[in-house]
Amino acid sequence: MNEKETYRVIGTRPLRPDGADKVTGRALYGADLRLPGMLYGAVLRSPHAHARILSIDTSAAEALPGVKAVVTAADLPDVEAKVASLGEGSVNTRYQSWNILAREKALYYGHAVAVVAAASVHIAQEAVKLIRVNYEVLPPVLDVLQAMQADAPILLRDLRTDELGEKGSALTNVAAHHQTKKGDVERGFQEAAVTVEREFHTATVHQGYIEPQNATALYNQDGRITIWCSTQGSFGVRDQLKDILDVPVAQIKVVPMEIGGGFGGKNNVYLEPLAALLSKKSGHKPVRLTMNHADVLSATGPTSGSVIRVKMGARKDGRITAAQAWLAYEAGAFPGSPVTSGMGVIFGPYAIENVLLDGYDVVVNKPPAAAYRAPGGTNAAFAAEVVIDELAEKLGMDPLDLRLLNAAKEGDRKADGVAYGRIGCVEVLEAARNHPHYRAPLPGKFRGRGVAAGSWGNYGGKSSASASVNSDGSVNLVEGSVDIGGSRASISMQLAETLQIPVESIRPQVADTDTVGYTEGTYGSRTTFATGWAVYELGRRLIGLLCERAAQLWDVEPGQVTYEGGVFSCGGQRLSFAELAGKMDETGGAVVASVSVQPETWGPAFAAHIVDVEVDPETGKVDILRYTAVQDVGKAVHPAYVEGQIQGGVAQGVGWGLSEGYYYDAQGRLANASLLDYRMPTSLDLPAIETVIVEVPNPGHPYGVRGVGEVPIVPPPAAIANAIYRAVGVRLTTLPMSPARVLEALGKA
Amino acid sequence: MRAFEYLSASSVREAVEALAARNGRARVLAGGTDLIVQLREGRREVDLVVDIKAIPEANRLEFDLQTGLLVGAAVPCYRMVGFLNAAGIYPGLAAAAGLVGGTQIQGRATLGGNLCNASPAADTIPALIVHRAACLITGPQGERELPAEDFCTGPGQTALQPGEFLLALRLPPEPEGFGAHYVRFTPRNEMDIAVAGAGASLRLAGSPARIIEARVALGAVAPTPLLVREAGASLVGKAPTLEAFEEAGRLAREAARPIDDMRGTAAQRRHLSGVLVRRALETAYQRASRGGDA
Amino acid sequence: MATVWVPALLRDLTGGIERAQVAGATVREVIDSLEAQFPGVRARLCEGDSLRPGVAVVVDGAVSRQRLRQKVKEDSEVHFIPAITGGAG
Amino acid sequence: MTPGKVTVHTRINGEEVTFLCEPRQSLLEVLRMELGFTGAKECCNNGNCGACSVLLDGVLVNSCLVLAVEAEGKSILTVEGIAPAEGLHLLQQKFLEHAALQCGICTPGFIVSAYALLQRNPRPSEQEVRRWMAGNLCRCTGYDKIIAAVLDAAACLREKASGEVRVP
Repeated sequence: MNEKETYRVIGTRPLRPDGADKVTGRALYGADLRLPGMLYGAVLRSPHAHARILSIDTSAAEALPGVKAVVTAADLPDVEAKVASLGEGSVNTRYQSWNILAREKALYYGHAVAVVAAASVHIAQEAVKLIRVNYEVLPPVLDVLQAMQADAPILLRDLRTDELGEKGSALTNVAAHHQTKKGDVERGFQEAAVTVEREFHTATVHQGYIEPQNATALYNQDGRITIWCSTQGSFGVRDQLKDILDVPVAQIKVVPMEIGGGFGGKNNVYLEPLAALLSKKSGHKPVRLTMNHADVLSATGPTSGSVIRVKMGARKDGRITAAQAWLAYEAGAFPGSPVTSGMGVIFGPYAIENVLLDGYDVVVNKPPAAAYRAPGGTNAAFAAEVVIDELAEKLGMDPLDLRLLNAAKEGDRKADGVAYGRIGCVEVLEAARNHPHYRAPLPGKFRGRGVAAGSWGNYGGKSSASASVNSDGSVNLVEGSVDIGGSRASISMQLAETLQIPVESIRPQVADTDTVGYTEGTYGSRTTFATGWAVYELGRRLIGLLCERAAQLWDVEPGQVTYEGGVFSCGGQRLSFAELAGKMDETGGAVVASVSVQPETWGPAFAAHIVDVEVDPETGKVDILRYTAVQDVGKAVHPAYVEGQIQGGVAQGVGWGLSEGYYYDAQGRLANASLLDYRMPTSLDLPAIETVIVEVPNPGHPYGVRGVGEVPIVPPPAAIANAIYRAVGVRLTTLPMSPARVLEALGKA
Repeated sequence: MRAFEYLSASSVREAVEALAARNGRARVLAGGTDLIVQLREGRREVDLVVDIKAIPEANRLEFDLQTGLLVGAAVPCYRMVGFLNAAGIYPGLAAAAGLVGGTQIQGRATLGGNLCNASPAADTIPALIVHRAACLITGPQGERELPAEDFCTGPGQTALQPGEFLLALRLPPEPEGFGAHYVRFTPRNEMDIAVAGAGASLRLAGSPARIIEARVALGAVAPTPLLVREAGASLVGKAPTLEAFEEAGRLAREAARPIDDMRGTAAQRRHLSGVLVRRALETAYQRASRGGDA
Repeated sequence: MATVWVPALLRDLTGGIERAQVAGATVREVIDSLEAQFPGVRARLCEGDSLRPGVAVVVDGAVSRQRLRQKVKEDSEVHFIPAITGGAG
Repeated sequence: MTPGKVTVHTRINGEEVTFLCEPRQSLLEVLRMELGFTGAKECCNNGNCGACSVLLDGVLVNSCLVLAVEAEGKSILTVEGIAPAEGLHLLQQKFLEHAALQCGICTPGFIVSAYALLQRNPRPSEQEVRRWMAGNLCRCTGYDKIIAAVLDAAACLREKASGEVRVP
């Protein structure tokens, strides 16, 4: 489709339309909202990782002056009955309901048990302390390998292993076994001159958005529910509420406030149903619930810790003959880890004839895994890319040359057999190999350079948008995609490009669920791709309508009017976009359009990262000296925000690689549930992050867009591990590669 | 947060009386960077918070060549660090105090608060110990002084008696040939709590130089900051060599009683104790051989 | 006839066959044809009258949102792969 | 026992403001919930993220770690007070030009923090900016563009102040 080679707006760097509000503090995030008569809530959370709830006594809390309502699982609709009538497809709703408030069992430290609404947040917090819960404490299961053992304590009373529709007979913590098989790995390994086999462990990590979850609800007397919240997808919130509260969709309106980061962690609801129930129970008062970071870390997110075994073999010439992986991912308390995504990523950048992947989705006593930027991909790439580095070493090959030799190209088949379309894997690896960073000398002791590649499939999904033309030629755009990282800009730019008008003429607005058509959340690197596509269609429709208006004015057929360079013309008649907009009154009134799209032709993204590290062999500390991230983005709509996405992904990947990780004590209590001890990188922990944008347009998008946000988090831990090896000669196979682990690997402690 | 009363005391007497009257249910507020968090998280419950920032004696920040340094308990870190750096004095203490939190925390946190919070990992306490700092305590029975190494009695526990509070810290002048330093290890470069920390001071005399006095203190490897007397003693009489520093480090490693927790492992902390003591001594030695910290 | 790539976990039903040529103008018809050749396949891929929630169908490289109603051409390639997930819920 | 509310007199962004609060209320809570200054963000609420940064008598602090009663007689500058009467402050402008924000929740804290830095040190090095800002967490940007925006703003402010010519 990419008939346009040069763009007027796409590829430029305009100021974001919501910028002034955000730098002056005026932008309204969920916790900034104040409604008349608003009550404040507090949540009682389980101090135990695994415990049966024998009784809950809320009477003392209810008696505290200022307390307006107390809600427990008994106030949630009985989804059990619904599940029975609908079959297994609704199983997620049941688990989600159980996650909102613990019902029979508390399944992780921090699992919500009861919630209070009161006149002030301080009273609500005092009331929570007055709730008496009688627990029967059970042994926790915190380790994925332990959870898989036959004699492990069982978390869920009905879980049997699913193997593509076939259910196991025994109760288990292994929710599912997935398998992908291509060719014959045994034969492949026989052909190999060199094989490498290693086991990797990765910690549970959190998305780490700075704004905690918050939700305000008004359950009106007429049964209408309005929710103001911090979410990546307002329609997703509506869908979840409909199921959990068992109310009709038409009764729910979700207003997405500005969102202070999500990274996948703000798709699932946690507080929204509680705020709604409290509002109903407190006499239809608006109720606000907010988390602090202890709650965020112990009861939202995280993404799966994992154990991954990888074996790869290659011929002397570097051709990889076989690759095998065994992946076990923690799902948290309920099934649903991103293990299948990990299986998609693990050998994604390579064309390999013989592949065997086994993936296991395993429940443990931790919060249920939520999506996190390329979910499951970082774990998988850490394992595979370290093994490839070792293969390169054993073969005596440059690690990027080895990757290039095996790089996937259009037509190559992934492990699941599906063939790649036009992809930029080779272009990315070549750009990395040719980058000055890769060639630069790295003098000094205990320093090393590592590289790693990564892939991510991206996504499309449903997007809607509507627009109305103003008489001055500006255009009001209403979209349903929550703006987390500047998507108002990238969406407006695509509409401006299509309409051939300045981007400043577009007035974007993110609308609530009553105002715009169904739009999936801002996740999966889909927004610039799919909502961008929606506004491309929207722009074409507006142009069509305006051609009709011009035809009216000029008394010609609409088909005779052309639109070029921002000017409508026919014969000698010419009107600019703004001029024609000024004549709407005489030609039939307002010009408005709405579209909805559901594109399926998203394009995968590839990245290659180069990192220089210095290791202090006495303390085990790893410092990042220089970082370069190369990535195919299809087409960079707003290059500054593309760079920002890449830099942000790298920063999270560095944290995952070096310092982040859940630390549970033996009883299963999360000991580092604060931003002090859950160590995300500060400005002093990161160097400048150089980005190299490669543009291999996605033929499946009108402007060649792929998706940017996810793949940059995939390579960093592997690249750092490979750099550490070059620096001090030890292979780190456990994340995070904390100073203690580096010291241990060096035999120092 | 549970409700409490607030008093901004304007005199030592007013503070002492208010604290004594609440019989252990009152707590001093200086910078608040620990206390407010503890109150909010319900880890500490009080009926009264006594703010000492308006007490003139708690705000003193004075240096005298004869009597040394006096730092009021309410002096925020940024102010003290700026004062020390501008005057070029007590660089070892400045190094430690400058590590307490990021810029925002530096604007509020105090030396006195760091001491009274009695965290085993507090950065300033090992530095105070190796500087032979004295804690000036005031209370219903009047004033008393206590060596910094005796102030903390357990995690969050101090030698303060009911009604008493820490008014100021006094550091003796840095004698000729004296140098001190504090180093810590944290995985992040800022905004982190010491996995292990080490303070060291030594005094050189003679030619060729010999160590005539030395102190070594550890943080985050025991229930309280630890003065490792044997490590200091091992240095006295020796030439300031790497071997001597490493031997002191080895003794410190043996004295450490670390645990595994979310911030680090026991093995790592034990190992770091030795490394950090050596590093602290190396810098202390450089300072000493330049003719003292001043 | 469309080419179906048999998922690894269903190859016990196909006697190890990895690819099957089957007739059908939609994914639903393709599954019917597969069922005729390899009884038991439908019960593994479908739940009631729809594809299992955890299964994605890829036709000619694109993950289909029409699922069972997706049109299939004579020379189409059909894959049943695990649905990509980000996390629970 | 519920202690009564206390009257507190302050100057906020140059205006005299008197408010009533409970001793247990933080300055952040009062600014946001009682006085409508929601530019200071409540995120970690225990001093570890910097999103609630304000200047208290010119000193950069986390307002979540200040009791509102402590503000008696003090002057407070919040992000709402940074911009001049017309237009944006150069720091704010540079944050936009450099795309130094994504979700924007940490941005007010960073702007206040950077403002305090440039008042003290108009010519900070990259490392000095990184160190000063280490108490402000950002999860979106990797800090790269934030640091660039602050350095650029510093250079422009110097240029404006002295007619100094920028050396690239």
